[in-house]
Amino acid sequence: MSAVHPTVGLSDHGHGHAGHHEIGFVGKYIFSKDHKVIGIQFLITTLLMLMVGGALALGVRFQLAWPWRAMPLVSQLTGGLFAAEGGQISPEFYTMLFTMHASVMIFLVIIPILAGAFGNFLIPLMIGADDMAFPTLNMLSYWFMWPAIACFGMSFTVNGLNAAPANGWTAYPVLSAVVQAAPGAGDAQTWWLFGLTLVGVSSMMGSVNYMTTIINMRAPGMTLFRMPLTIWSMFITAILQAFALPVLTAAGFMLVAERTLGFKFFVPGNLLINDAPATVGGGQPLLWQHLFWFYSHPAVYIMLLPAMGMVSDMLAAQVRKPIFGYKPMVYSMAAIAGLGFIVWGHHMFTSGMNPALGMTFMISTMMIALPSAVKVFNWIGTIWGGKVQFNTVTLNCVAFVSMFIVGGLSGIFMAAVPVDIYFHDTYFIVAHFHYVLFGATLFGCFGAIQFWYPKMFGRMMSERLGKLHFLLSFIGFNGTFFPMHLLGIAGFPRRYADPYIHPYMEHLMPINRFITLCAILMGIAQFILLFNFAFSFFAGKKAGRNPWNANGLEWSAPSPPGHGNFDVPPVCYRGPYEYSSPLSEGTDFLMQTDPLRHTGGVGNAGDGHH
Amino acid sequence: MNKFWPFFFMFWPFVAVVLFFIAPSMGWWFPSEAFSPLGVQIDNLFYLILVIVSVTFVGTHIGLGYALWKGVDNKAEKGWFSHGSHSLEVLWSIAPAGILMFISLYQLDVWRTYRVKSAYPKDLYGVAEVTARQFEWRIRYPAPGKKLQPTPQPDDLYTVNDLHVPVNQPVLIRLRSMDVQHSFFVPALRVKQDAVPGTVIPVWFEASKEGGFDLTCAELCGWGHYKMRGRVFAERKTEFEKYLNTLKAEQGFDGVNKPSESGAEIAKTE
Amino acid sequence: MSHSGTVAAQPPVKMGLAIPNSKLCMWLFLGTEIMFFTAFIGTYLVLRLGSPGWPSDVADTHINVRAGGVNTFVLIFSSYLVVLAHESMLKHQFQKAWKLMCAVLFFGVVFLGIKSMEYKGKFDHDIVPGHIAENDAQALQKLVNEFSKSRDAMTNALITDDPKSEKKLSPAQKLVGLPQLISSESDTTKKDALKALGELRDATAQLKEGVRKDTLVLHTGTDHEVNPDITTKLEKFRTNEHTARYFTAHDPHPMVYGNVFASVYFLMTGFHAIHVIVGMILWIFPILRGAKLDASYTDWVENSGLYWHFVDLVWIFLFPLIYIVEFGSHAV
Amino acid sequence: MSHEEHADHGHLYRFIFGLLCVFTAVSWLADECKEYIPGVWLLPIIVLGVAVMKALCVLLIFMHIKFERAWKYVLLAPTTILAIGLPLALLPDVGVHYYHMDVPQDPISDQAFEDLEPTSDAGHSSH
Repeated sequence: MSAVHPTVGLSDHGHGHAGHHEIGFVGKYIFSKDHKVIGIQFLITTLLMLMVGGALALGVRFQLAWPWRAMPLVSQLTGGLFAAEGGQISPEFYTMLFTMHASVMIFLVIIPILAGAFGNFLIPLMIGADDMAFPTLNMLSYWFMWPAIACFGMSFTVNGLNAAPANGWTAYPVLSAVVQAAPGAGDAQTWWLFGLTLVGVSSMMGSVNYMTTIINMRAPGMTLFRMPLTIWSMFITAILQAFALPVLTAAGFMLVAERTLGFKFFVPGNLLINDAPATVGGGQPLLWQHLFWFYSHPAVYIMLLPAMGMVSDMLAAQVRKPIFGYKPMVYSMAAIAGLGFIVWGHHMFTSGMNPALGMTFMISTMMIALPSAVKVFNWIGTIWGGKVQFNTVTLNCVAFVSMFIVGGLSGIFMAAVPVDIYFHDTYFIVAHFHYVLFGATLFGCFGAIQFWYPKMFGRMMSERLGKLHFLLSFIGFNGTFFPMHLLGIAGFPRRYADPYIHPYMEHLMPINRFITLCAILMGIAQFILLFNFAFSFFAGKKAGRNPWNANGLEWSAPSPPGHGNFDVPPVCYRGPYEYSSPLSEGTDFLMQTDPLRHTGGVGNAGDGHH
Repeated sequence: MNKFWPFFFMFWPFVAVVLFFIAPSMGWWFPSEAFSPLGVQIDNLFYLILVIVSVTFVGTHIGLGYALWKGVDNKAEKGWFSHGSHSLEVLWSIAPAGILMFISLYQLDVWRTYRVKSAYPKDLYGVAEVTARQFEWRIRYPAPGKKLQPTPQPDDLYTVNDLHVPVNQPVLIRLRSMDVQHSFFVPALRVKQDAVPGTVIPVWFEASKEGGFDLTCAELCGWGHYKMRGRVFAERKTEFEKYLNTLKAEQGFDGVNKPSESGAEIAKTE
Repeated sequence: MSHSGTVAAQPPVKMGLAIPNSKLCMWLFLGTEIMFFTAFIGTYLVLRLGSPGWPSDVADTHINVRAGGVNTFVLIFSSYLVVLAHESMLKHQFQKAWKLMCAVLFFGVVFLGIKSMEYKGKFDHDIVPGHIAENDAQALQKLVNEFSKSRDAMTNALITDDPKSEKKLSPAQKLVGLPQLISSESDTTKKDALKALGELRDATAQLKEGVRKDTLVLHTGTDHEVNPDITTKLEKFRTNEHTARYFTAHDPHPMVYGNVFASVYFLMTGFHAIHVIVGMILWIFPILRGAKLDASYTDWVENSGLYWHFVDLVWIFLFPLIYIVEFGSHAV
Repeated sequence: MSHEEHADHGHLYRFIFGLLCVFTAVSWLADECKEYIPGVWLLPIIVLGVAVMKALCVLLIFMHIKFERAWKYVLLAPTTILAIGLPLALLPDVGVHYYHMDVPQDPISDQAFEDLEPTSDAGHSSH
């Protein structure tokens, strides 16, 4: 064992690199405590959930394109199980569809794929640790996902198959607090809240673990400013999660107590809702909105920052250049996180909030566009003058940047409060956040799957299939979501089962049909990804340790890394982005573990070698 | 073939811009021009931001596309070894900050007029109380010649989904909700305000054109959210008063006695 | 790994902080816990400030400041013991530490005991979220409901269904035959009980009628005391040996914003109590080691101690906020 | 993991424990004579001030924050800011009301509730 063993005396668990004790199949692949296996478990689970969420979205899209028409195929297959008589989507079911689409996508796909899958897989490998600080906690954080999934599943079935939470993923009281307000949502809404809590517990265990690992388990030489941006982003995400999530959990408990035990927090007195007795109590609906968005706005950055970090890493490797402005990138992520805590009110500009509060939130919201802009310019700066290799990874990364620009810029309309008065809760918002969450985050994830797949399984994914998947997804995606901006400008509100009963929206039917067709194309394209994922596992080209000639510590480990990750305990000598360095001869990269040419490490903005 | 992908990434922003240019003529634009002075200001602000955003969008994409275009072609042995530039970072921090600050300050006034009670127009006319419920708008007018009172009066007039207001007159509605949250949205007037249970929110607007405008709900309020369809009619004062009198004649009619013209007498007979 | 001489400086062996992972993790976890309780306490503060009325009279709320004060002392003392226990662990006086931890566990139980006595007081007065009448009309309606419920319970207990008959009779149907039953009953105790039931039925009917016709008032006189008609009825059925067992009506006691008050009270103290229980579970592990307690548990004791102090910390804020603070009567 | 720097604080701990008891007694006393405390805000300020002092004692000494290194600031500063900031941000919407609350519990405030009455009948001339 080397004198510079990275975790001597630090890791709470005892196993060293020598003498792997035998672990059975269940311990190795099911209830595994190995961060890599847990990461891959997360990845596969979230990809499956992605398909579920996508199917729910297609249900929504079908109704908007062909309202009250029986769904072809689906209605026959399920025997009208999930819909009203005659196989068409009932308005109740429509509300449930979009509620569950959002819930699944946010809580079971985006958040776990970033933090759970890539966070788990990459953090120890990239900082040179042999595992997470608390492997058992890590395993639990994965296995708490399943009760959450079960709760979400329960919410779909507990009141019969045609019932589910129908209050939107934001679950605004009074609608969500009084059982009679949303028929069919009865117990389903309560189960949904339990699911939310469990996802929260899972994320919380993950985030505390990530923070501890990143702070305390770095390899020798891995100073804070030598950490890859992925690690920075995961770290900042974990902070966001740790401090914002408990508030939502608390609010969730309050809503559950209100629904089931007669507590009063959000429902004011004397409301007459359907057949319910008049409400008593003096709760306030705005309280939930504040508590909810206190988490859910930072959550937007939880759903974005890790992708930003991963794209930075992939982009630098693919254009063979150091990242442009490493420290500004770190600081802007920190700024996004910091500002992210004080902008939640922009979801509530029309909610009847205090106008002075609205002004405050508007200014902070405008200001959060600034670090985002800095990041975009830095990515373009990174590409500038590089040697660009157009493989699937690059394509997805460039798509990330491009889509993020659109999502970020359309956000400015909503940040301007007067304009938001008109755009609030229209399809403009829908377009905006899909550009950020799908356009940016998911394309980033697609790239990351392609990029780190060889490290996960020791084989490359198919380039041909990857490019095809990218092309179809990209076209389908833009065809789906770009026209939604126009719908929003036309005043097309969200969450309408049949907008066309309003005369001013009648003429928007064709545009909706086009959107739905594009969405179907996008949905089909995802099967290519799944196929590629599975197919390459068996038939992909064997990958060596460092197929991308990248610098990070993870590429010095075997592919796939064994238990304990590194066969040679890594020592970090420089920053992760020393591509095309004049110091490297014969190659255009300098791995962080390469001791022979000891350089200063990551440069600051301004001290670059021009 | 190498140039395909840079071209691809430059092509779609071009499509996007073209789409935005042709959209108004295709009808994929605002449902109508804004028929309210404040709405016009909102639209102007929208167009201002649209211009700023479009320039940024096109500019960044040209930059991105150009960098890719050159990057594919890069014949150099190695990429440009640069860790960044301090002056560039400062430049592209300050420039957007200035633009964003400008937008934020520029719009404050509209927001203030729209929502800050002390900045409301002085000659507001309290036209009606609008109470949202699943899934309709209940409207309570004061009797002709009377002022709108916070609590229901015996001679109040009621309609559903049908709000009449005088044109060219800033009017105020008292917005409330009987059950869950709703949102009062009149696209043509660019008015949107949530109806929060337990709160009475005064909303003012001014219609600058006669006619009927769609009133929709913009906050999820249950399964029938989509069908909360109402109409706002802006009409000349005389017609508006005629409308109120008609309502009074209908609703004051007890089957035997037609109500007299003065609202005070109704109160007496009851 | 080859470390050639050209490498100028060997990187430091230990990156990160000079504290164990477990302690770091505990502190980070406590950070999340702070936010968790912030949400609750913040909710309480703003709901209270934002409500035009708030029950703060002890006669209404049955808040017992003595119990709260004693509990504060109990937690502070247990916190002190925790500190001593950790100190003993560091000094390798494991048996002393063991005893101290047992004492901590004991004080945890004491805390929960006092807490549950307070809860019982709340339940006895029906200060339970969702049960509290907020104005006179609701209070009277609640009174009628409780009278009816007691009457039905007593009816079902005294008049059993005919075992031969298939059909189940409702309490109202059973009461129809009450006069015959009284006259035919030979057992005097049973007879008295049935008579008492009849009185209860009549009282319930009277109250119901009063509420329906809006003639029953909750408060009478200039000093605003509860209608003597109601208090005598309550007193009568509570003291009557036959009805007392079934009679569950509470003194009518409208409390403006009482439901929100009870909600935040149970929410905050309830989640605090759950944390106390979790803390006690943490202490059980080293205690179970008994004589075998050794230095390997030092970190455990320190981390559990941090958690315990945090629980104490929360209570330090809950005590004045719940038991003492009054923001004055800003009702009108 | 050196515990030397806080090797023996038995004396200090005893002192802090005594201090905490005294503080508890002060808040209890404040409650006992709350009739004599003038103003609406003085009592909350006293008891919450005492609570903050007690919390500081526990945090600094019992939880060893006083003896920890600089990481304590990194951890506690943002937490404290958020913990204070959240209720403050809730205050303008939930703690005070910019618009009028409909208060069925309290008929008196219900009557006094509209300060934004339509100010004039301008433009409405049916007389």
